[in-house]
Amino acid sequence: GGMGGAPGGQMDPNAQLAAAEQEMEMVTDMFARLGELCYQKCLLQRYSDEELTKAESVCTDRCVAKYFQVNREVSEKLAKYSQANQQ
Amino acid sequence: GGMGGAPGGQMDPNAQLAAAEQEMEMVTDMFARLGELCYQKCLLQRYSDEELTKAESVCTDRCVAKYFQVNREVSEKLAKYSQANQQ
Amino acid sequence: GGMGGAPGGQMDPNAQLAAAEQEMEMVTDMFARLGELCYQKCLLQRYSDEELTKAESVCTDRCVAKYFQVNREVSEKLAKYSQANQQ
Amino acid sequence: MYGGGYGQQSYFDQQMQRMMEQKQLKDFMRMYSNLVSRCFDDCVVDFTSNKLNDKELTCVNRCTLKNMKLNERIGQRFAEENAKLMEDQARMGQ
Amino acid sequence: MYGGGYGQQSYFDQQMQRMMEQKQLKDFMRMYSNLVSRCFDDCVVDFTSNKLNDKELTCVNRCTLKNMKLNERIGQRFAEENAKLMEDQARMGQ
Amino acid sequence: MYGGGYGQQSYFDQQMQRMMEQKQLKDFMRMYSNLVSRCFDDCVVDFTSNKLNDKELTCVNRCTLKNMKLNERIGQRFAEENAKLMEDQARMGQ
Repeated sequence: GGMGGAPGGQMDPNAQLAAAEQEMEMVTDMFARLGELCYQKCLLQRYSDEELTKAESVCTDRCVAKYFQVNREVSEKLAKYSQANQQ
Repeated sequence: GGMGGAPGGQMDPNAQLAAAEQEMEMVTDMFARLGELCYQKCLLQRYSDEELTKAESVCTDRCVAKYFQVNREVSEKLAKYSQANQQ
Repeated sequence: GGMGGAPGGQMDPNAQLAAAEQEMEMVTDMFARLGELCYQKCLLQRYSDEELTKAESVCTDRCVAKYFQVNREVSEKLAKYSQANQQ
Repeated sequence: MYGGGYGQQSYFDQQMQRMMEQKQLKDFMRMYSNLVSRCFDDCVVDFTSNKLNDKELTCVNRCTLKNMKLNERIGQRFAEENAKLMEDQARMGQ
Repeated sequence: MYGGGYGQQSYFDQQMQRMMEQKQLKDFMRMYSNLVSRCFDDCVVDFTSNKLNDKELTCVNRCTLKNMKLNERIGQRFAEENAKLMEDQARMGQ
Repeated sequence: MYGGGYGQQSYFDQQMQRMMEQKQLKDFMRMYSNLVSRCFDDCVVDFTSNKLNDKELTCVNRCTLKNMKLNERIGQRFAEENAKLMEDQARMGQ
């Protein structure tokens, strides 16, 4: 489940462990990229203050929501593209 | 062989495996960097279309060719530099 | 010790090995980031010459010194912040 | 469990837990290194001295706190969105 | 190998294959994450709403396809150049 | 070796040494890849040909040497600052 989506099923424990590791790796990698992107899109890198402004907070929420939408769009488009190219 | 160039020879299987992994890691890392560089150098990040233009395609071919040339130049220069500094 | 600062103590050898690896990873990661930052802050990316100019050398020394100071500031601020948020 | 005993972890669970702990440590270190690089990059602009000046110090401190708050906010939203995603996938029987 | 028979893989080959599979999965994931980040960065510019608007959606779709084609083209050229490089190295007896 | 004795490495030391060697190789490769990317990015600007021109070649050579010197200088300062840091930590009994 989640963003990674490694398939489950009857695997030996070592492969299961490797798959779980892979999936966690994927999620934390996405999280790190998201952090960088929303920092660039939403933070005024001036630091006149130590608090997030209201505008920055709202921007951050939308940034995360839109990132997940982009993730879904890319994933669907990629699946179609791969299918088309295998036939 | 290839871009990595880990030395072969009589190694125990585990070391051989580690060397093969290292070499593959090197090649895919180079590939990822190349992808980023040619995207920045050749793609007009506007997406008025889903096709690579003729100009973008040609630029990409040259980008890859030149990257390999830079790779060779740096590698030779570095070898000379290391030799000079060891004497 | 050093920049990483993984705690020592009575650990089994495998955990000790993993901790040592983690710490080295931290130090080399910091070193790589420092290299990128001081390159951006101090090098005129023009290459009219193959030598570091006097100005670039001095800038580099200060860049490293200031990076370590930032490291210490962030580390202290983060410790206080975590403490405050746990109470 | 017969002969097995309560609270005993299987080899799999032990490995899983060990992996999770190493992952958390690694993630924390990545977050920390990012923070140092970001605040250095955003705040340090004067290379006429080898000591941080007052303006840079203030900037670094605000940068640390503000980015920690940013990370936390992103973390909360990320967890929410990820939970929604897993729900959707479960509903579609995937 | 005595009694060993056809199609049996040595321990080394098994490990090698396992490594290759994990590598491929990892490479695919990296490519995928790069694609998402790139298309987000290039296409999402409006933060007055929490839904992608039509312009952004179109951009993301084109971005995905165009960058897949770019990756494939780079992959082909990379393979060709790498083959040439290995030939050269073999010729020089290295 | 008879009686156990001098010069024998424990399993731990062996593993430690192996790890250090792999780390050094990995670090060298990272440095090398960074150098190639940096000099490509800074020097290659003409895509009307598939061969490096003289200006680009000169630039790449200078870039390689200059960045090697930069890396070495950073390495020296880094080692000094890291030593100071460890001293401070030792003095504070941490």
